[in-house]
Amino acid sequence: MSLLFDIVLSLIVVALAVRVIVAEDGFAAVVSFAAYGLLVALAWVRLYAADVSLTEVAISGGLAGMLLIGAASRLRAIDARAAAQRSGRGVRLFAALLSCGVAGGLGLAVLALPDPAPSLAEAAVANLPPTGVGNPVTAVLMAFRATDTLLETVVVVLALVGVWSLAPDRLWGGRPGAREHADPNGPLAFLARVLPPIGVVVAVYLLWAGASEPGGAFQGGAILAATWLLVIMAGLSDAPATHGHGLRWLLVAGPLLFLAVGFAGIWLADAFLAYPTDWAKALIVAVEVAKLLSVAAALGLLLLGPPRRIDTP
Amino acid sequence: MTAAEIFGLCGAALVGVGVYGLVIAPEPLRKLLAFNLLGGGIFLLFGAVARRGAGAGLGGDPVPQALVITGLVVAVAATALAVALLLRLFEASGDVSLRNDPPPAPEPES
Amino acid sequence: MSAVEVSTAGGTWLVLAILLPVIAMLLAAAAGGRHVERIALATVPAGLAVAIAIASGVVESGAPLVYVLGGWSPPLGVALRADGLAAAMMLVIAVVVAAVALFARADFHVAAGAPETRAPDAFWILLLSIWSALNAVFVTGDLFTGYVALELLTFGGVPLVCLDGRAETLAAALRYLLFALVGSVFYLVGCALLYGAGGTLDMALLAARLTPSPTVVVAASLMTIGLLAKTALFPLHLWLPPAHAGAPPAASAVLSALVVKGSFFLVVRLWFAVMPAIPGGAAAQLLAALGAGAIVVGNLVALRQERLKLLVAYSTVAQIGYLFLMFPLALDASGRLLSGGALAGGILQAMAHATAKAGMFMAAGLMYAALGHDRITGLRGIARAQPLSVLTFAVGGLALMGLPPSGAYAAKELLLGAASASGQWWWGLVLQAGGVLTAAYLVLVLAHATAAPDAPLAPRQAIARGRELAALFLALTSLLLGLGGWGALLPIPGGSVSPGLSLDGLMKSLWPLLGGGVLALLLGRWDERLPRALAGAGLGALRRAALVGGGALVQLDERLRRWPVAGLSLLLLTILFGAALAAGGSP
Amino acid sequence: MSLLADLLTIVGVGAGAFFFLAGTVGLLRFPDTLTRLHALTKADNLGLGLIVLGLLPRAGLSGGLKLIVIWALVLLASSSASQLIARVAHRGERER
Repeated sequence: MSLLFDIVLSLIVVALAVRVIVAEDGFAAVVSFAAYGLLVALAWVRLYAADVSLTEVAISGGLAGMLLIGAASRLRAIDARAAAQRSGRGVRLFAALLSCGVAGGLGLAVLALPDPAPSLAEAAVANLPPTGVGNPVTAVLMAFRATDTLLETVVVVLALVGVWSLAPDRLWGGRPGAREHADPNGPLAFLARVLPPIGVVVAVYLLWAGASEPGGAFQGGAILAATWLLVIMAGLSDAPATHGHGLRWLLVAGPLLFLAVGFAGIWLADAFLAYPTDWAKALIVAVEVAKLLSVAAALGLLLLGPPRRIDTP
Repeated sequence: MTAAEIFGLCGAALVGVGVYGLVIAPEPLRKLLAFNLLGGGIFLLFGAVARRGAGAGLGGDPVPQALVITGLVVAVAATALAVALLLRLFEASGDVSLRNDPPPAPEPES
Repeated sequence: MSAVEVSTAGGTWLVLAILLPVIAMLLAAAAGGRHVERIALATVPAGLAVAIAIASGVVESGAPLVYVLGGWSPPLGVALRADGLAAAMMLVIAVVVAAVALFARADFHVAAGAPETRAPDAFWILLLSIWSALNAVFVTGDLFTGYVALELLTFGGVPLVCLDGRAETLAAALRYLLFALVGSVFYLVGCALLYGAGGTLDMALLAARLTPSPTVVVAASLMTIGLLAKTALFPLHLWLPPAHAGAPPAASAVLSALVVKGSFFLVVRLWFAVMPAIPGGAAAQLLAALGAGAIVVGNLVALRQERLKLLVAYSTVAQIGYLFLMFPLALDASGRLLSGGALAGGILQAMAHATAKAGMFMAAGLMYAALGHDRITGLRGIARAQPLSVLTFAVGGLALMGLPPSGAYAAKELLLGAASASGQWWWGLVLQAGGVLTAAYLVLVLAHATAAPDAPLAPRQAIARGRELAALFLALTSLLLGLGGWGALLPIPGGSVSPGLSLDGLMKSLWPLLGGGVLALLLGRWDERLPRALAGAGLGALRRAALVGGGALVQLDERLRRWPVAGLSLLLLTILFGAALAAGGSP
Repeated sequence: MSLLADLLTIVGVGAGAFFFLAGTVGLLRFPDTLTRLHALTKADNLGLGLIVLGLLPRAGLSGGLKLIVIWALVLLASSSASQLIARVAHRGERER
């Protein structure tokens, strides 16, 4: 019964993916993509990966979906012109054949995976106590493979530098996005007044729960970013100017604190990014809090895009 | 057939759909969507690998699951950078086609 | 389960090699304004010192430096390992970064009291991130950390392409980003499969655990092709020429000399460190065949370019091909890759190219700055106005051509030795032909640059001497690289390479210049005088025939660089590689 | 007691699923944006409410509270979103 559910879910996911590619209208493609993201999150639950499911919903379905819908609506004008450059039938057929070949090879590789499967689940659980956290995924992200996570927060900051560097010279340091003028009494403004306290509570809860249950700084950060964007979209608050020092230090605070804790580990626990046993949970939560704020700011600003206007006094 | 195999095959199919879209779709935004489908398929493969490694009271191996979380964040950062580039290119040139740069003007050569 | 790995003495340097530029980058991003340049310039000597410390540590201990991050040893944790290859690459990269930083000060300087501006802010931050990403690629012992480092490298490289904000460069950056992202996810899918097969992503543990199976074959072919796409190996080079030719000169130098080396190095790691147990004879031949294609097409199309920077970019396409000739030459009799002379030759070639090409891009940029254009037929008189820039170009070209004692000469000797030892004479032939082809564009550019100008040349702007010297320093480094011996770091049979400094050796390596000169005459772009002279000598027909051939190659290149064609090549190559790996085979 | 709880779950979830189905049919079959919205929001909110109600006996105290909060949030989001969609549709109608 549950296998049937998995099969149907998989088929719908693949069908939606095909629709993303073949839909005539670019906007329809993006909407199909958002629906696809939600269903993939369901697949993650079926794979016993609640942490991933939360991330998928918040980051891929939510933030990336929003980003792509915004881009699609702005590019609508030239959609038809681009679509006119469609490749010939022969090329498409050949591409389909090769894509099937690659997918078939991958399918073969999946079916040929060794049995019993090698796994680090036992090693991860056995090494949980010294990290002080109860969620093995958080332990992997913040202790066993903390370097990847550290570099990843740097990747996010760097992506933001890259996005900002696309601004024309004269707008450098200005505010991203257009000034929003939504109806102050409209439903969006209403939502933007009611939701932020709830969003903050949910983000903090996700972070705190992440130590022992599914959740963590990335999921919480995505929700905080979404809340912030809602307030900006409703016109209740303006996007910040990108030259602000407070903003910039906020963006790097997460990775910098992570680095500081990492280097302190060399003296306190004999290795970079090792935590002294008694302090492990406190340090991990502290780093997660800073990361939550930095990730939220960075994700929000990534969605707002490069600076587009400069304040005229 | 297990859930891991089903979603693993689903991931493989998504990779196929994604690469087809990347090669064929003429609009860059569609290519970006295809890239995200491709990425989603790959993450599902990680998920299938994780599910196969269930043990020690866990429903899945936490290491590949954590890798997916890292990968998802990197993928959204990449998408944001690409969207920003795309919109900036649209602003600067009014077109976002990725056709080849026009071949250099033929020079009279005697 | 294997024994727990522990950090070696001096392992902390590896952490610093990755994180020093990261810290600098974060501080620079936060501080902004004038501080950005200061922080970057202060990091350069520190990073150089770290690279030297690591190299001397490896030489002293005679074994790789290891650092177990967080004290969590693999398979659960991540270990950093610096062997001789990594140490040598880090050293060269640090030298190139230092020279680029000195060169870039003029372009990306923020004066006292001036407001913060976009391009300098971005450039220094991106340079630091690229340095950190490369060091991470070199020392990581973990495939997934390699993925994160690759993405860091891509996100650092893409904005460099369009730093000047023109529409053409934005389009080039977008093509680069999309293609590089495809490459990354192909690599990532391989990581998933290898974890499924081996239960770890640690390179050393995987090497011990992997056995030939369909899963490993599919993973290896996807990862290899993904990395090739990011390295821009022919025919997956669609993004490289416009991206490298359109960027500001300091950025071009970084992109061409440094960024492509990251994914190349991961190919080396994958084949030599992760899968030495997987017979890859047929696949290695295929890799080298693509390399040979790159050498021929890249060099000949370079000859047909109108602009100097595009010519240099196409020569990068060709040089990338060189890097892949080592794979079949490193095979042993049973079709397994051995780390020996061929590997040492490949790495030396990468080092030689990094230094020489950075210098050549910088020199081309200076000529552009002086002339206001970089049309090759309009270079007359530049040698008199800017002798140092032209000298840099000449030295860099000679170094790449393999003039002793250059790094490329040492590399060529090692590769030729491996070719004759394994009886693969055809790759030796390609190596020799490559020298002639490299000489061709060198002769073409120098002939134009040293010709007497029709009117005295008035440079549009004065070029600071320091910038010319930074470029010349890099070109000379490449030319003298072979003197280093390198036996302490690279697996060189017999201990060290001979610098080849005999009259006989010099004469032998000048022969390619002659062949190159003929090719340049036949295929290069000249003003009207030359074709008339050739016609007078009765060679007009030959030149016309050569031009038809050249035109066909340019057409072929233009087709291969169209998006759908490049995409189809990517998929086709993936399947071919899978088939070749499944077939196994020995040389 | 548990029989009663099971019965509540079956009836609640079943009725909820029926409303979802009805809403979806409405979305597909109704002629214009406003009527589609009408079908969707009414049916979905009620459908989700019934499903939450059906699941309450199985969720314990804190889980039950979370379920109710989720339902309330979905109500808030979907009503605001449909307001926004309706405004856009209305404006489009007038401009035509």
